Amino acid sequence: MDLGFGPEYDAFRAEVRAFIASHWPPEDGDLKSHANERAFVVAAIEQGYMHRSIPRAYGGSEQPYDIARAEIIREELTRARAPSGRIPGNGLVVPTLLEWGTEEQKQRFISPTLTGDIVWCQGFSEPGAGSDLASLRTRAELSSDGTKWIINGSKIWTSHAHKSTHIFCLVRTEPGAPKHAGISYLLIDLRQPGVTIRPLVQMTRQKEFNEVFFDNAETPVDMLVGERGKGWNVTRSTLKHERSGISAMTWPLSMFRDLVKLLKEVERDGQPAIKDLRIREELAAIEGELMSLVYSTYRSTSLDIHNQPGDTFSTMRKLYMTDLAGRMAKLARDAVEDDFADMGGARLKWIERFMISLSMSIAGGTSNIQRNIIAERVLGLPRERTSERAANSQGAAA
Amino acid sequence: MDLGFGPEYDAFRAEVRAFIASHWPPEDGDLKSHANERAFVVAAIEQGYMHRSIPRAYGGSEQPYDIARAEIIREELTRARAPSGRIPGNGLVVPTLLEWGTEEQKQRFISPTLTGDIVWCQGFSEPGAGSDLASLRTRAELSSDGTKWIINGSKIWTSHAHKSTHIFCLVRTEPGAPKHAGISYLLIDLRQPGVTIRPLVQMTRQKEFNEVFFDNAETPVDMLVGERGKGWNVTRSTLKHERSGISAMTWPLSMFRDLVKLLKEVERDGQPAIKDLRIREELAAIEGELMSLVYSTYRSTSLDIHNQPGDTFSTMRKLYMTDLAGRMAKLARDAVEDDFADMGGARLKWIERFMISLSMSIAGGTSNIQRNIIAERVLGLPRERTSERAANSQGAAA
Amino acid sequence: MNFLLSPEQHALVDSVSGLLRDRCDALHVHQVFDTPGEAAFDAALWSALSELGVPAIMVPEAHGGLGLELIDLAIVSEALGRAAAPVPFLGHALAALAISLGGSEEQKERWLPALASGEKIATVAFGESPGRWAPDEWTLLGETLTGTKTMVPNAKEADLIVVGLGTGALAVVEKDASFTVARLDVADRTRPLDTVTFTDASAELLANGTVAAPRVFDAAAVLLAADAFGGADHCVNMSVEYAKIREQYGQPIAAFQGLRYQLVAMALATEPARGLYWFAAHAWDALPEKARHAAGQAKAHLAETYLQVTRDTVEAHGGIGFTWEHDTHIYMKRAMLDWAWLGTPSRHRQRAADLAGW
Amino acid sequence: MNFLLSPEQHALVDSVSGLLRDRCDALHVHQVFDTPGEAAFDAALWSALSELGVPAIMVPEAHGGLGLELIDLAIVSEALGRAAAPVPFLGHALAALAISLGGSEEQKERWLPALASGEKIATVAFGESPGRWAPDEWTLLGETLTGTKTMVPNAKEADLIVVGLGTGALAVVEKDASFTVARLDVADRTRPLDTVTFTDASAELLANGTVAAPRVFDAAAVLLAADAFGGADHCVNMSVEYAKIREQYGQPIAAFQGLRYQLVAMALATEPARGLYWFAAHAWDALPEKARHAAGQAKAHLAETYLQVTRDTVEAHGGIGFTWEHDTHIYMKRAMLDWAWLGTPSRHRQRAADLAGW
Repeated sequence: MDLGFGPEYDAFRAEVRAFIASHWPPEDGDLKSHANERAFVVAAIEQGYMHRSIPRAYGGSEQPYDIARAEIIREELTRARAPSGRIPGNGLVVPTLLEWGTEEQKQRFISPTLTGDIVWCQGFSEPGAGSDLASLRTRAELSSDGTKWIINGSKIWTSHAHKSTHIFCLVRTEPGAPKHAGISYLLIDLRQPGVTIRPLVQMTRQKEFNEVFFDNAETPVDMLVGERGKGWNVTRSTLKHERSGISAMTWPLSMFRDLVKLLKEVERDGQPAIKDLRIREELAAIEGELMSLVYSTYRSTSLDIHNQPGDTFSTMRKLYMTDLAGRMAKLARDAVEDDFADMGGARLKWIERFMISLSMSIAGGTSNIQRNIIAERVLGLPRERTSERAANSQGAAA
Repeated sequence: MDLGFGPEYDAFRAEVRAFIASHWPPEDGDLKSHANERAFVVAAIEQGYMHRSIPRAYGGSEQPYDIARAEIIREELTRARAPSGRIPGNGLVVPTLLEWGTEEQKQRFISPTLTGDIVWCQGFSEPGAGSDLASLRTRAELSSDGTKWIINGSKIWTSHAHKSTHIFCLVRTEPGAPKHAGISYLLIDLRQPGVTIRPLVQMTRQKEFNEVFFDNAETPVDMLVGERGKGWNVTRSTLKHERSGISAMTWPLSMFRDLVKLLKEVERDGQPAIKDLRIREELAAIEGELMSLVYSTYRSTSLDIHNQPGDTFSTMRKLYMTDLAGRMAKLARDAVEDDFADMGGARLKWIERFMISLSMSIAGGTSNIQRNIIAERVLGLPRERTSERAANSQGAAA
Repeated sequence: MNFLLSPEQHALVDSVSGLLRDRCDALHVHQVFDTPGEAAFDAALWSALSELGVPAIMVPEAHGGLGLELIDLAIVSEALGRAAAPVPFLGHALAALAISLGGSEEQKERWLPALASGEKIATVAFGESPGRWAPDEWTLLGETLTGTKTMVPNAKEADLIVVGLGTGALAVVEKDASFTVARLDVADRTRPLDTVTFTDASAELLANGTVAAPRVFDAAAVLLAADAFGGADHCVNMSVEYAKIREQYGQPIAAFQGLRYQLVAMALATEPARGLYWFAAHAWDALPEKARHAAGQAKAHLAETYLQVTRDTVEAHGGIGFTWEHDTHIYMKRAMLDWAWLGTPSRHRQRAADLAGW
Repeated sequence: MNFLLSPEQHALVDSVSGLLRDRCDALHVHQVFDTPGEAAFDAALWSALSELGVPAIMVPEAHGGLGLELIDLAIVSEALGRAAAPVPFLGHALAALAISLGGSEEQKERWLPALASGEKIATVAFGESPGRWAPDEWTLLGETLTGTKTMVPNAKEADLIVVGLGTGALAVVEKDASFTVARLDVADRTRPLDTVTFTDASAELLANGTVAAPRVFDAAAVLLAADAFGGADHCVNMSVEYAKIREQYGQPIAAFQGLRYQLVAMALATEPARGLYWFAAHAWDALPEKARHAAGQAKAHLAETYLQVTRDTVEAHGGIGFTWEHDTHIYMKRAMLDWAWLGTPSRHRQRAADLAGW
């Protein structure tokens, strides 16, 4: 058993580190400029360090699948606080374009998407539809001259729409079709008068999601991806990601470190809270779950690296992390006592975490959808009748 | 607000107490003889203290509904350790006989049932059927001369069958009928060669339930109750019981007292376990739930006494008590430590309770059936499609 | 046995609930909550509640009050909790109670009529963070007061503040005394809290303050428990109703058994706690030897339950339940105040264990 | 990165599992469990496992063993736990490990070959109830031993007992020494336990016992965790399979979402714990500075999880799961032993917290 990547990768890590050191931070020291980020990303792609699964023809670096290399690159980028090249919505649209896009669409969109010149958000969910995509109502009609689509309706839970240039949407293009058909996948430029973006404020006061309203918004006729009325199939495209879950553990690990720090700072009955038997034992119990998360992730990653079957944990990870985050947030609450009611105080971060552990269970599918997936894919239970279409939509939304 | 029965009932309590004192313990001091129990029950019925809702014509004492009086009688009987007149299976069959029995059946069975000369067990569940009574398979066929039913099959989860004289059963009498029809309600004498009773040993080693096998067992043709093939309706009979739930709290209250006693006896880190902050706080949390149980029961009882609507708690009580019992058993486990693995040791009772809290969630309907009932009757959620028949069977089994 | 509300008590709750239905629906609460700047209460609503007699409930009849009991105050607290009403009820009711129980006849006559009518607003200053809330934990001393009290409800608007002192006594500080007030950026904007710093502030001791203080502390626990019950019960109802209406995959989500069981768990946590808070209020009124313990148990159990139920409510609603526009976050933030104010469940359980003699 | 079992390890587990499938199915375990009289182990099965090399796993090759690591022993423990195998593995493996780690060359040569072959049976005497299990809690002293050790696995059948002493050292007591054995009426009749009372029993100190003792203690924690994982995982599988087969209301109960979510919760508690016990074993083998802490965490987490999963398994099966005839109670009782033996989860968490420097 070996928990590291092993000596054979040391040289690669050194290479990556040297590359980063010579490119980041940028010479002018401006860590936030798009031009600097872009230059770094372009160089990293050139070097084979970013967008490794995308063909060179479309601006990627076209490297063989190697999760260990990908993980090392990710670790080194994180360590140097260098741009990761990852933009949430962009990672969702590129596989679709690669599989279903016309050559023109690929040429036009993929490369600028990789460099961040185009930023995408996803328009799948609608008010009143949620994960039940079959019931969506936003519609697109061909203009009388047949040159463009006219879009009307609204989308919800679009992450970071206010920072995006484009949206990829599921819209209803065949009004007569049955409920589960007649949906197409459309690319729309957000920077036009027919589009209004309204932030959704969360209970934490943060604004991560938006509603996007289309009021006779337009997009050229050739912005439809895949076959008209079959947008359902199109959404199922995914690349085999070089993702191990190891980077996904970053936040629970750092949340736990913060928790330990908090419990050492805060006092209870005249001593650090961490010395209180109740708090101490719960912290240890939480650590047991955290260790389960960490080492199960190493096992899943190892199975992936060595191309072996049997990884059921990856499917459970999100729900497990959600529960764990809630448990950590509750222990922090118990320790901060009075401060827990004060959003202007020193413990705001923990109040946010108390709430955000709930939003985690919602973003990208509620915990119940996770449970449905685990029931079917991990436990092999027969598909529920009532959720047959749920599973289809999940596939679409994943 | 008044948690007692009030002064108007003091005289009644004194009467009851005087009656009991003059009848129990019996003169010969034999607390276990059936004759003595029977004599006490007969006298109590005569006095109007027992079987209060049963007509005098059938051996009851035919009193007006008064839950307060019933509760006082129960309290005084318990205090004096006098016979309660309640025999589990008998309370289930009498309402059915009263509503559906022929005059002859009523005359023949009710009075000896009340005095305990006849003891009933219930034969509804079958191996492989559980609470899904529609799928039961035990069948009864008319003998060729039409004078008796010949019964073949088996029943499971019959409480105390080994102590019973008779069983009331649901059996299939119309072989051609669809699955949910053709079931009849039959009375069968257990004391015959065609009946075999096999105890089911529980994980605690206790034997509370039995399997009952019928191998050409017989019962006279007139032992069918209600209409042939419509046994379903028959099982829905209930009397409006004078039961408040207050007596149902006896065991959680006594379990809690035992728990406190245990936690004072057992040591942890050189002091009584009850002084350990972890154990102490969990005990207090449990007490909060126990108090919720107790005072909600007082509220439910008061609503009943004063004939007011709004009692949703009674429907939840069983599930609440099951959860509470499990929580108490776990705290006891944490306190007894090593002894928890030793069924020959001083803490056997707590090991049994750890396990029995599970059987509680099974006997008389699993916790999930309780949840289904609460969802429909308390929350008013629309009936589930898949559980439509479940609810019917629950009605039958209640 | 009659562990039920009387017809008069039903009438009281109905009148308050009716007013809240008319004047404090969810939209209105959002408007108050979202008013820019520091959190503020709804003066018109408080005035209407005052006309109904809410601030007079436990004030003796001799001093312009209704002379009712804690159970009456608690069932009103439940109704206010259910509506998440943005009014200064908590501090005001407790201050009036403190003076009613601890004031001399002269002090009562001086202050209570204006509090009973709602003409003046009062509050209590108990907390000395972190976690120090009980009379035996207070530290302020002296003829004039110097020191800080935390999480004081509506101190900024109050005409007088009943302050807990290090001797376990109570003193009244009036508006024009020497203290400063800083409003917290509190989670629960329906019930603003202030940090109050006294500097040689003139204060008048309540004649029987040391007797009154622990009783007021227990009453506070009961009122918070009642508020928590109202809020939690509302959240359960809200979640159940949403499940009946919201459709997914062609049917109401109430058809999904997984969600049904989650709703059952919420109801199972909430409904039985009604009896607990009723008993705590009743014990305060009528069973003195059980009152302290029951108050602590009620506060601990209800505060914990409420906060968890609001979390479950978010989950039952999906994404929409996590937004600022939805009602849930307002209830969660009230639950946070009910949880933290007067000390956490853990502290109240510890106290209850001590009182049980364990 | 290769946090996986090697092909050799897979082969080892497959051979043990294969044997158990043939010789230790559920019916067989019930038969052993229900054999009247005191609980006893299955000598034929133990002999067959010995032929496969199970008792030899961690014995050095020089002394007739396989010279493997704790991870190898742990994955076998998982397999035995999965089958609820009624064999004296736990005490024997730990005693052999104690001598391997703590014995002089002479001691090793004297005892290990017969332990590795399974010719002789050994066990460990650690517990001094209640809750005192760790080397720093042991109390027996002297050249000859007088005193009582509790919950000693298979002491009655053992040819030698490795006893924990008050100095944190270890001594070997052979079968013919002066001690009495009383078999407990233990819940887990697949792993009998005895109370052993020594009276001036001659004992031979292990040369490096004080070094070995904490290592053996940690290994014990890992082996229990592994057993618990095997048992819990089996219970999850059993419940899932039952749900697929058992019909109610015309469909498999697996169609009911409420039950599905309960099964998901069981799997979610169990599956991730595999990585935890693997890591604890790996740390024992290769990461000395993390070994103690990981062993405690694994024992605490798995023991708690296993016991809860067996409760959930009863519920998932309904009434039949509560009967003596069903497999569940055998697993619940193994879970009870895994929970109590070597100290409760609470004690191991306390120890882990200390080791974490909190």
